[in-house]
Amino acid sequence: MADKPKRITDIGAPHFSKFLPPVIAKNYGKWKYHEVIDKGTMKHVSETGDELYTVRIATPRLVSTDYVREMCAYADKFSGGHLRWTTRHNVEFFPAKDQVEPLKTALKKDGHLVGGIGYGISNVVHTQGWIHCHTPATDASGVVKAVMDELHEYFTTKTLPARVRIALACCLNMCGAVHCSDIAILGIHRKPPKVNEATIANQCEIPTTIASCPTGAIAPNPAAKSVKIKEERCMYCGNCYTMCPSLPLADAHGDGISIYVGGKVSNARGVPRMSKLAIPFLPNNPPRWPEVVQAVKHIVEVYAKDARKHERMGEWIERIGWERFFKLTGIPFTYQHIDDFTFARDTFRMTPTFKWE
Amino acid sequence: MADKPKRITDIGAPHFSKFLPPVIAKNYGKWKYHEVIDKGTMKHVSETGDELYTVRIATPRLVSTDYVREMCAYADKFSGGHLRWTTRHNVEFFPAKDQVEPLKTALKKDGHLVGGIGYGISNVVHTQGWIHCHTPATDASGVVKAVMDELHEYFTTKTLPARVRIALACCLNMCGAVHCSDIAILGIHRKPPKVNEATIANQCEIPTTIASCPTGAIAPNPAAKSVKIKEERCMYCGNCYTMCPSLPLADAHGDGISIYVGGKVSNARGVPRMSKLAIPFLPNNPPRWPEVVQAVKHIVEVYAKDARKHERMGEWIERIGWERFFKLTGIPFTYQHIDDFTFARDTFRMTPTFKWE
Amino acid sequence: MSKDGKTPMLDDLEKGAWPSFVKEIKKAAVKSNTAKDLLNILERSYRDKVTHWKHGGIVGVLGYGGGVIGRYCDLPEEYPGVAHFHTVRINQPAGNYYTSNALRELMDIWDKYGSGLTNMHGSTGDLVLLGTQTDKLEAIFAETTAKGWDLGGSGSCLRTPSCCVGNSRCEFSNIDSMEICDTLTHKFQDELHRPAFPYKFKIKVSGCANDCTAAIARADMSIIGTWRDDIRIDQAEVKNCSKDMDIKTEVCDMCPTHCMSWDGSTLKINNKDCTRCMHCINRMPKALRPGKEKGATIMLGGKAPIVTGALMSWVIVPFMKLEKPFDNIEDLIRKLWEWWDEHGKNRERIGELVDRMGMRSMLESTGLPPVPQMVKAPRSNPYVFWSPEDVK
Amino acid sequence: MSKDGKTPMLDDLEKGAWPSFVKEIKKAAVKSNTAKDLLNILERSYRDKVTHWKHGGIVGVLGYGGGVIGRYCDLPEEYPGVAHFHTVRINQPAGNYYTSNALRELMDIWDKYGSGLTNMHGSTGDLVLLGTQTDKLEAIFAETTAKGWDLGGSGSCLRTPSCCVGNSRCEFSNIDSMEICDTLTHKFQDELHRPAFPYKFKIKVSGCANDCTAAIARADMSIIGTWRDDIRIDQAEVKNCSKDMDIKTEVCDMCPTHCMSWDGSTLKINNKDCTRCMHCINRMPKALRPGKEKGATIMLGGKAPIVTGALMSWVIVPFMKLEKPFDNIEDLIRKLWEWWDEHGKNRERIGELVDRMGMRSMLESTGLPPVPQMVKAPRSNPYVFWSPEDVK
Ligand code: SRM
Ligand code: SRM
Ligand code: SRM
Ligand code: SRM
Ligand code: SF4
Ligand code: SF4
Ligand code: SF4
Ligand code: SF4
Ligand code: SF4
Ligand code: SF4
Ligand code: SF4
Ligand code: SF4
Repeated sequence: MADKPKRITDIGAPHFSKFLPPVIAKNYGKWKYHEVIDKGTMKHVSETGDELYTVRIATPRLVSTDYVREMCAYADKFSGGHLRWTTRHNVEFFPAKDQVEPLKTALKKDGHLVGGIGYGISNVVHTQGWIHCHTPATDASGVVKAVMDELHEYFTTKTLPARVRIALACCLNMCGAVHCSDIAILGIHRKPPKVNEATIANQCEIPTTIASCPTGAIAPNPAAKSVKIKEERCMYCGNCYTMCPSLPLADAHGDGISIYVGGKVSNARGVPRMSKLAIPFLPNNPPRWPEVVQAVKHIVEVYAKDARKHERMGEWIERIGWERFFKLTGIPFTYQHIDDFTFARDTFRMTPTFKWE
Repeated sequence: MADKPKRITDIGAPHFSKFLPPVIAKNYGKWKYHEVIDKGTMKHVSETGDELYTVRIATPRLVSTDYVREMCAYADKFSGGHLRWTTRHNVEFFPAKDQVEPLKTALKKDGHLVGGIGYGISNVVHTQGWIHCHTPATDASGVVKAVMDELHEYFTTKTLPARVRIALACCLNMCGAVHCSDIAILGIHRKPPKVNEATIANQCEIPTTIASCPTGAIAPNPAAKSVKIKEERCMYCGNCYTMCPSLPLADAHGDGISIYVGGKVSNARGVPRMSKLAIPFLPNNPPRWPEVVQAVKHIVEVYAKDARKHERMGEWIERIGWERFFKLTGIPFTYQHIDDFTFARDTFRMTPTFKWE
Repeated sequence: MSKDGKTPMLDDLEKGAWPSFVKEIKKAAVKSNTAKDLLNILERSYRDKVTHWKHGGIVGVLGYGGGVIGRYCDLPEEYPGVAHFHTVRINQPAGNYYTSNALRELMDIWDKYGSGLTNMHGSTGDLVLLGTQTDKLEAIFAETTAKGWDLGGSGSCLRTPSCCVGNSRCEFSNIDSMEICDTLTHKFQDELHRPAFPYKFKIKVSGCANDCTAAIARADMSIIGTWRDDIRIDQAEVKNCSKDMDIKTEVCDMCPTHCMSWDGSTLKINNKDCTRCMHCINRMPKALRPGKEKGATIMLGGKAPIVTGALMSWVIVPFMKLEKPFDNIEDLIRKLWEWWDEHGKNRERIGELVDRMGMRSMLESTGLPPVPQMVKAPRSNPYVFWSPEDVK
Repeated sequence: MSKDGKTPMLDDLEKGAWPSFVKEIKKAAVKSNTAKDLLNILERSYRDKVTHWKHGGIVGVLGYGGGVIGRYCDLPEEYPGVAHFHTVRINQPAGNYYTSNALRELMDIWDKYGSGLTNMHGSTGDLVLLGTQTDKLEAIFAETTAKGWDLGGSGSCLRTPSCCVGNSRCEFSNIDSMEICDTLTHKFQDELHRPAFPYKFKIKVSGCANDCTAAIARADMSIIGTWRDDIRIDQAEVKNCSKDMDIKTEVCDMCPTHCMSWDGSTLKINNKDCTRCMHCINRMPKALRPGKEKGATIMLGGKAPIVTGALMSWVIVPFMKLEKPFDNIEDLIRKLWEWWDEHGKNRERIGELVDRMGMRSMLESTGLPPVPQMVKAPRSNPYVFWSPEDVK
């Protein structure tokens, strides 16, 4: 680095005002109402009477620089050089009224999916998986692609009783924050870590490693300058592996996917709630994870048929009861569904009032 | 014991059939419906057309043999020699139709309170207190007497939106099972146990004593063959004292009463729920505990005024919200109200939706 | 005791409308020094604001491990009448029905050997005879058993089972709660009298979801009557009810599952959605009745808070037919005890054990299948255990 | 890599309607060997069903403790292109608005030094540049900062704050979420870049209770806009809405507090009971608007489940006015950090610390008063701690 420039630090992100479309800058904080025009288009109207059109498309999140340049090109042509990403990884353009249809036509022609607005399925919040992480129990992008290839019509055209937020996290760390999603696709390990005797003494601090296990499943093995795993205590959380690379959990047969349902974060109508276990395990079956795709699709379809308008998945399940959810979906109820973690008692049915099915 | 009779054991309780009034024996399992005639009288009608009248009175639960004989006398005169106690310690008689009024007149004349049926306040389930127990933080019978002297009209005449079940337990052991009562009066200690160095070595097994403490507040003190209390860790549960008499918690100033509200056990309309802390501490002020009496009365009156028909106290509070409960009752909200026990997280308000007051 | 034997604080509690326990102690005190000194030491507690009872030692009758609670005062010189003040727990008859004759026999025994004071009843359900001395216990036992009574439970054993009036007087009852209570009491005499469990175990039986024994809050095993078919409706009586009551507001709108509707002439119930909470039946007992296919929901684990926090019983069997000789429920209870015996720590209630070990171990060892009715909702955390067989 | 460099499994994921990440990797692979070997090693993972990434070592830029995630593959000989495969987290602008020019500048830098692949955005919010080598980090840093960009957070520090579009486009917004996000980001540059906390700390800002950033689930500090006065109603527009919508069923009946009524001509709201859940406003944005006295509810503690179970943020301040320069919220956050620094264990999130120590310690040290809005309900257990002062 010959001509090293002066080192700049701690400048933070650029202020957003640099990037706002003029109509937004002008009407900032003055928006009065919005109208959803179609699944990919909405209009916001300001107190000044100004209108803002938004057109949204799906992205794969993992994109090339050329993809970003392609987006920039649409922005330049139809949106005054402005664009944004949503909190669920969709791209939004802000065409003038007369540019809305030309933009949509161009996007569709290039194979982009216009949609994601209102009651349907928006993009899948997800994580790194086999693309970049050391702890995954499944891939992220591949599963999302397989699931959304099957469900993309809920993004572009089909509606549902309410929003259905699908998220995926490739391990229990839950970087996708799946724990409050209508449908959570969660990678899980099912086998305890295997101790790598060859490396552990060098790679890991034994006391920290032992302390990292929430269930006390790691015992010292001083003779070998290593540790022993009390396998029956392990809940495959991976916390030890985060602390000590010599305790990998990944296993082609043990790893796979579990499905949790009924979570949400919005406070509309009812408080945020966590997703609950629906399907304890489905195998990793790349490249298309057919079991996972079918399971998600099936749950969406049962929900679409049975839920009332505006009822999020969790609201629907609470109204009909979990016994009926299992009945309607045909998903078997197993030991795994019954909580046995620290706060399990709160999940026990402490009343004889329930439905027979 | 000269003429010791042959030893009889394991015969259990006498079979109830020995004690049933004939109309009950005849219509056992055939009852069709009932009608509440007044707060102290109800009629059950059988599929056979037979009628059973029940008249109920309050008892102090702690009674003399002569009191029981007095009850027997009423039974003999008005109820065919039959009587029963309810699960809340009231006495019931089964007069023939034409004996209902004469019985009630006789009972009232002798100062008994006829009532307890339907929507009001029935007898107070309670415990031993200073009458018989070694762990109480307050008395039982005296507090109950003081409270019910003030509220007895809710037993005999006044109605409430629904049943209000009051229970008292004189320590956290909760023999009165107050934890699911509309109003729970609970004796509490607020000072850690005082170690009786003189007796502990003889009276207690030190390791068991240390192990008995759920918070790990007891440390060994081997020098003194005793233990030390880490006072800031103690939650005054008394479990150590149950195991070791040399660790008394009772303290004239530290002990007193806390009030919990909104519990229930019936499943009608909604599931059973635990009582929640309303007033963290009121002093022991015998013989009439005026602070406790006023507090209970006030809560009952606010409830009576604000609740809807058939709404139990907890159902009412859940509808209006705890913020409004504290507002309406004027009870201050303190640090003590915020749970900090094992399952505290489940009580935190994980939503910005609440009422301002 | 105030030096002069006066009890001004307690005397104050003779006043007022509510029946007075002080009057009762005074009545007993006429005949019994024990009762007299109870009054005195209680006045002392009212002044001192602390109890004057010491930890009880182990006292009891031959061959029994429970049934008597030992109690000694801490000032025996000042209050010799209550130097010993043990209580005797007499197993009440199911449903708490008595005849005057039977009660008088018991009271006579108690005047002979005890303070003349009693709790009708203890909070578990026993008829509690309050205040006697160690040397009188065998005689009390002999005379009460001779009259057909036996001791109730205390210590680490089955505690005296109790029940609601059920079939004897209540039209809501779905099971014969009194017969079940009596039968289990007799089947389990050994478990009741000879403590061999990790800790206490309580059984309460309520004929319907109103739960008039508070079983769900207070019993390790709560047996709650219910039904499987449809609520029986007498439409004419519904109409009658509508004269005194706003059926829509008071019944339909308060139905937790919103499965009822009333159009002014016909009440409709979508029984598939009904959870048998009892509210509508409670409101219109003449018009509505539980269905005919009756049985019980079996629930496990209720208890007070010591020391991991209170538990309410939860569903372990959604529906069980309960008919004489009630072998099915006996069998289940014995299996549960076996599992608890094997895994429970000292002073660990069965509910706490399930909480510590998880439901799976209990279900596997009792052969009960997992069903969604056992939980409010499936787990939300991802910390699922897999046995090696699960992972094949 | 299959020996022949073929990726049949991944190729299959080029098909289908949903945008394909495989196509994207292939696009990048045209220019970048790193991207090419990413494709190959990913195909290998698809066959092996395990990841081929090793634990990352600590890599970064001078003077920063975070912002770069080190990553190495476990088969560097076979896949030399991804022997190093670090990611660089670029702090996104509040609201994720960009101009095409700005983005192109960033992309050019990335084509020069990295794989040509990016996540728009990471799940915390950063613009994530995927796949580079240790020796390129300083250059990337120099060039991006020169263009006005800085790194985001990683490690035990403040993570990159994020927010919803708020005032910029949303009529529901009660706070200037983007300005708050930007301001806090700049106030806390040191905390963002130099890990000194017990663990990570995330801030997310949503303009209303719809919580479009999922802050309650995902942020240690969740700032949620709300209002104190009455919902503004335009009755004429309500009538308009009633043409397309069954206001009673879809709005009033679904209001969680049942505080609305609609008689066909006027919509009434009992604002005293309203909890500002947003449902009615969501349904009728033309007719209903939040009140005018705007501010935020401050919530603490949200996080994923590692290792004591997931938490959602809970209320610590029911209402706070949030206006430039936002010193009040800065002040509160600094106090919270101080308390957390003092008491938190290594890798203990602030929510976990409150859970372990109780709310009292946190409230006392930040000076926040206890209020009922902090809890769903008061405690039900009797295990109350009393400080010696409480007992006088
Ligand atoms: C653009 C975006 C904010 C941003 O800063 O990027 C946004 C924008 C809007 N949201 Fe949102 N929400 C956005 C993520 C979210 C999230 C977060 C998430 O999904 O991870 C939530 C919480 C989801 C949950 O509860 O799990 C969210 C819950 C809502 C709700 C409440 C839905 C409900 O009934 O539970 C509304 C109101 C509604 O739908 O009626 C809403 C309404 C809106 C409105 C209509 C607000 C407005 O007037 O502009 C915006 C257009 C909605 C639409 O897309 O249909 N927005 N919204 C996000 C678009 C994500 C996407 O690409 O799909
Ligand atoms: C006699 C007794 C059973 C016994 O075996 O002794 C009994 C008897 C009846 N109960 Fe009960 N309940 C009795 C204790 C209970 C208890 C237990 C307790 O209080 O500790 C409960 C649970 C209380 C709770 O939820 O905290 C109880 C909750 C009910 C309910 C449900 C009330 C509710 O809406 O939550 C009903 C139905 C009703 O009131 O409409 C009910 C209804 C009835 C009926 C009407 C049933 C019938 O058709 O005979 C009986 C007369 C009621 C009355 O007293 O007004 N009974 N009932 C108990 C009388 C106690 C007393 O002396 O006051
Ligand atoms: C007598 C009685 C109170 C009363 O006035 O009615 C009673 C009295 C005592 N109970 Fe109890 N319990 C009595 C019913 C209960 C109940 C209610 C019930 O059974 O329905 C409960 C709550 C339900 C439960 O079992 O959890 C109850 C929960 C406790 C506990 C807490 C147990 C727990 O696991 O949380 C203790 C403490 C212990 O076991 O260590 C306890 C301990 C005690 C001891 C033995 C005190 C001790 O720490 O050793 C008390 C002896 C007092 C005395 O000298 O008479 N007693 N105890 C009740 C028994 C009378 C009877 O046989 O009918
Ligand atoms: C890149 C990213 C996923 C993604 O594909 O977007 C990510 C990736 C990792 N996260 Fe995360 N987390 C990412 C957002 C999240 C989120 C979501 C959020 O911030 O809104 C969460 C849930 C919210 C939370 O913070 O609790 C999240 C919860 C975790 C956890 C669990 C923390 C916990 O307390 O429960 C871990 C494990 C840990 O910290 O030990 C973790 C750890 C990791 C590590 C560092 C793996 C590890 O164990 O060391 C991952 C590095 C992967 C890699 O090589 O790139 N990540 N992580 C996200 C950051 C991108 C960005 O800066 O924008
Ligand atoms: S969820 Fe787990 S595997 Fe996936 S990116 Fe996060 S830490 Fe890595
Ligand atoms: S995976 Fe989790 S439970 Fe298993 S040994 Fe590691 S830290 Fe312990
Ligand atoms: S509640 Fe406590 S003090 Fe009262 S009788 Fe039971 S154990 Fe004794
Ligand atoms: S009272 Fe409870 S918390 Fe305090 S020392 Fe004794 S056992 Fe421990
Ligand atoms: S529990 Fe049910 S059956 Fe038993 S007395 Fe109460 S209302 Fe009747
Ligand atoms: S029993 Fe309860 S749930 Fe069933 S219809 Fe009646 S009120 Fe509704
Ligand atoms: S959180 Fe509220 S203010 Fe922010 S974008 Fe969503 S709806 Fe609008
Ligand atoms: S914001 Fe929610 S609580 Fe308030 S009136 Fe509207 S729907 Fe009801």
